Amino acid sequence: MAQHHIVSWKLYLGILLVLCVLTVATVGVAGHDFGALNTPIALAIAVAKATLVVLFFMHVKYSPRLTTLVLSAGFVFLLLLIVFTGSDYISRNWPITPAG
Amino acid sequence: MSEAHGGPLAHHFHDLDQQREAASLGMWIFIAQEILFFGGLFGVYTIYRNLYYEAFAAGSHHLSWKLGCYNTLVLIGSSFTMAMAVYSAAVGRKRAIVGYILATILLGAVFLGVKYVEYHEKIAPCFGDGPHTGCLVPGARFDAGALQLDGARAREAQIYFSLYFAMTGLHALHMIIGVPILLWVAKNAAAGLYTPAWHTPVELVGLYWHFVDIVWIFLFPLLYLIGHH
Amino acid sequence: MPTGFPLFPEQASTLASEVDGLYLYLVAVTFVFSVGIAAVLVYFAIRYRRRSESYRPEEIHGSLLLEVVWSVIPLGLCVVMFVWGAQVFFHMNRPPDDAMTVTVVGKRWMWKVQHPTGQREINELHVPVGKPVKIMLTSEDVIHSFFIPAFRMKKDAIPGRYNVVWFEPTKAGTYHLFCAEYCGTEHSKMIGRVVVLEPDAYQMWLAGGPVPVSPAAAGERLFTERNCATCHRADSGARGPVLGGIFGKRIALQNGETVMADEAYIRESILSPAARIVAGYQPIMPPYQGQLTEEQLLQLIAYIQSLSPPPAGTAPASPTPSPGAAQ
Amino acid sequence: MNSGEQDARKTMSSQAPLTLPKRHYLNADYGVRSWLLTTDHKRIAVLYLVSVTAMFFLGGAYAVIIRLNLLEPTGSLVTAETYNKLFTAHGVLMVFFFMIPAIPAVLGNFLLPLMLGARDLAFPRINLLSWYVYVVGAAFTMYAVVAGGLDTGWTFYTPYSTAFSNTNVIAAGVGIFITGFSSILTGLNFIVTIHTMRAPGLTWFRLPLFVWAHYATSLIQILGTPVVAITILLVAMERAFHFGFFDPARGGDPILFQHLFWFYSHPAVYIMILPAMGVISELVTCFSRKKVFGYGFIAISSLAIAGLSFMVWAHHMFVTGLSVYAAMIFSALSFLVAIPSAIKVFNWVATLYRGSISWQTPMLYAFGFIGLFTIGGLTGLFLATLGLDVHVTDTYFIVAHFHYIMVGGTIMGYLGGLHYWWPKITGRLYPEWWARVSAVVVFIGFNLTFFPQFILGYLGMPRRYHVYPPEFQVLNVMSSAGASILGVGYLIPMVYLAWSMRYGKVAPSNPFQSTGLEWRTTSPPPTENFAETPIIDEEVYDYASPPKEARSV
Repeated sequence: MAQHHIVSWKLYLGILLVLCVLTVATVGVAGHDFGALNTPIALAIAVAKATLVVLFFMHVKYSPRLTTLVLSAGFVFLLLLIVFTGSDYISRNWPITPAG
Repeated sequence: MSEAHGGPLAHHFHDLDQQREAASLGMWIFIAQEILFFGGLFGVYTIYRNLYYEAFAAGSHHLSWKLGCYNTLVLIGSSFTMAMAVYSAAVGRKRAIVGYILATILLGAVFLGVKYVEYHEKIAPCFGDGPHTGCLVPGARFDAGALQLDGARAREAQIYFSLYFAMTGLHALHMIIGVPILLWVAKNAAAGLYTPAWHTPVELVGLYWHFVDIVWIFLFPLLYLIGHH
Repeated sequence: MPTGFPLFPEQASTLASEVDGLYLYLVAVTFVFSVGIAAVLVYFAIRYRRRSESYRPEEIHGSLLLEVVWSVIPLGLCVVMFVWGAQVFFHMNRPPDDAMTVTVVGKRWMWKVQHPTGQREINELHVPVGKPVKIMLTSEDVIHSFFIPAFRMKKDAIPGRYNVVWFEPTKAGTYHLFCAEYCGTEHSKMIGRVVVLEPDAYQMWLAGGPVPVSPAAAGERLFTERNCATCHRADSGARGPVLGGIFGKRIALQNGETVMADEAYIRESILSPAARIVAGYQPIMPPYQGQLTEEQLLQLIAYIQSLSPPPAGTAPASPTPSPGAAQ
Repeated sequence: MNSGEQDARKTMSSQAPLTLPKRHYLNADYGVRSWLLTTDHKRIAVLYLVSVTAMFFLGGAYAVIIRLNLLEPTGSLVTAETYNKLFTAHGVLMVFFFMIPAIPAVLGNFLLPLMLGARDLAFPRINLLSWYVYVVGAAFTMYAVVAGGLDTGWTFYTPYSTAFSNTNVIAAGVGIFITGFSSILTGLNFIVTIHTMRAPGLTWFRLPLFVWAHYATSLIQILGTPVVAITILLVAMERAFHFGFFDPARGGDPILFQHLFWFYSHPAVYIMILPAMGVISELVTCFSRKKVFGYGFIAISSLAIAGLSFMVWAHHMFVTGLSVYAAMIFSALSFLVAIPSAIKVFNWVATLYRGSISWQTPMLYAFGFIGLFTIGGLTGLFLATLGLDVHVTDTYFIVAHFHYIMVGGTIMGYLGGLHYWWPKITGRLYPEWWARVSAVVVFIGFNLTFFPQFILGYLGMPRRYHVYPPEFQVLNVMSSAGASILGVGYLIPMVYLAWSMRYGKVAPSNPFQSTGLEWRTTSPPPTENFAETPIIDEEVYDYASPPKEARSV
């Protein structure tokens, strides 16, 4: 891991600044109403921040592919949980056509 | 956490590379497990937020986004100091490791202190004979009036606060667990156990700490910033 | 109810034969595969039994063709199961429009039944042959499951929700009614019987006993008692929307969305009126959470369902009983 | 082909009297401390063996009372309250404390490092920790059972569990929560070990299928268990602090609990069956003396099962009022997961073709497994079929189906594996005659117990019934009679295996002439497993070549 690739502390400092800016940005956009886009925007910023932390602070950018795979597995299965559960809630009240 | 040995090679590994690779993979798998552990809560949150959007927005408006934002910055800062601790280990600046880890702990303590203030103002009114004005702990003493909600909305807001306490509580618990581990690593660092060739425990506790940071990065907008302010 | 030693349940509804057809198909598949596999296994085990310790059989790595064949054939059989099963399932979940609605409330440990004509029963359900019956199902406490094996029909009764299921009895007789979802100590005694009567016997059964009050009539009485009409009335100054003719229609809401005025929405609008306000009205109705029983709610719904549309010119909208009705 | 011309002397009897190796893991150290503080994966496996066996017989004892009670329609042996606590305890103990750890934590723990040519698992101390976590979880659960019991069923359905039951839900929940982490730690250890500790030359497609199966199992343990852990935690919070999550009276949705619960608990079925499939793959190939047919397909099908198992859970919920559209998706995916299971069965049968098939005890269990798992799997299709599931769900059909999978599948696999590796674990042979008798008794007893339950279920007898209509009695009596035979079938191996530890014949290092690295060391193996790290230069299941003997330590 980091043994093979030491990231400069300047990069860390840069990431820190970007993260702070994005935090302020997420509060900023919360002050405006984008309608249906409010949540996607907030989540997009959060995902961007998390990605920066994962790639640089956690060195995934310089790690073996297996690390990425393990991490993605966690997120993919979380997504399965939410999407499949959500599919029930979204379609619960859809009408049943008189088929069958 | 992983089987982080105090330095020399453990008997069942062939070399330090193998040992490091195993420890790192173990930590990542632990983190994947943590994603699903918190994920159950995020799943519950997603469903109820969509069912009970207005109650969630009302509950969210009652939280202090300023404190939330402040804490986010504090935690990001602690992630930075943690990353610097790993960096110091990698370049062999042994005293800097200790300094950065202590800074990380300090920032973590600030975060927990702010969290304590937030919890206190919601929990304190629930004790005593009442009236329990401002009590936001779900249950019989929950003061839905503080949120200007009634009927089913009041119950839905209790679900919001149930999730608020469960999610932030579990997150805080992870930080509290992290502190003694950080102290242990700091102690070993002070004893000079970590070298550029081998400092896996510093890296692993760093991964853990960054993960806890990431959870908060999602919790902040999801809990504090529902609906526009 | 059968006695002795049955091996196959009675068929007493139109759905029963559909489900049994599906069942026999799966039994046939199961039989062919399990007997076939067992036969081949036993044959190989005897035919190629070890005769010598030193014999080393020739290596066979595998066969792509075989793998494809024994993946595709079961997949084909499964596709048939899926499509057929989904058809039957949709049929089960789509009550005919002319079905009569019977409400059933589960409570530990009994089934409380009310007919559209008002008759009430506990742990018994009388229905006529040849008439589709739609069951509106809910629970007062924990999850129960309404199960009539002879009709091949089962549905959970969930607190706070309405589930719908239907059947059309085909054969007069008495059948088991079970609770199939574990609900506590006396779960196995939460049972009853379904009595299927010939139509004239059913009419006689209806005529017997005290004169009942239909759910809609009971709902009307509740509507008056709770002063709902103070606001929900048909003059232009009314504070609440007119309820006639709204049932089953889509209604515009204040937030710009629309909602189907079904049982669930009416229930929500009574218990928690502010949740989804009809366009053009104020959230002034108090919540009735905890003030009405499940049965009273079902009666109010039946009443609202029974109302005819108001004369033209009055905007139809959704329910919002009066603020003065709070107790 | 297999003409009988060769001389038929058995290898075992042809050798001079054997003695146990001088040093092995069992005599490396003595005393209670040496066991309780061990980090040797083999000793930890033995600790698990003792614990899960205790849990198995305890859970079995509850089943005995349940079956006795059901002899009569009026259920006069125990009260309804007691009956409910009995089936709950039976389910909780068997699922969480026997089935899930049985094969991975006992056989997997013992064998994975051996099969990989490693000295130990990657994290020996975490391995020991997982056993302690298991014991603490078991202690909480046993406390719940002893101090008044638990009556929610192993499924903990809300709102019954959070607002109505007045039994020890929280203690049992905490026990299951804790035990979950034992399972997670085991899975984590296995995956890291398989990735990083393989001996030189041991490429992925040279791994025994037992290892593949455990890899797939570990994936489920890691990705599924945390979800049930947090769910149980929420149930405990709702019950203890009246936080609202799932109780409709608090605005919650009880169906959401079921989604979260089955997100883990359906894949958990595969935690139980996949390792057994791994065992069967080893047995079939070894006792046919022939490389397993379609190695790659069996290996990959394990991963396919693990992945798909996470997308089928709502077939437990077709009558809850689940959206019919969501139900269709879950139904379709449930059929898909049947295909990799079918592939395994067909490949095992094909392996027998032109083999040299021995009818030794482990193979008898493998035969039993294939037959019973086939029936269990096919009856699973009934439950994936939407229109049919409605009638049979929550009846004895379900009970019969999952016992065919778990008892007919997992326990057959477990016992088969235990016999197969018994000489490796203990250094002694089990008595073959008794073992064959017990395998046959288990098979007969099992079918007599559970086959009538399919019929009962289709007739409509709901599960978890303390009393039942009289027309169901004949089938229930048959089932109870079968259960008594099954019980005897389980007690026999308990006795002779215990006996053989002291009096059994000393086993050679490779009694069944298997391939696989675990047979290249002594029986029992030394603490460090191998005198020197093995180097693998041959393909997996190379039964065509003469067997390799252990190098002396």
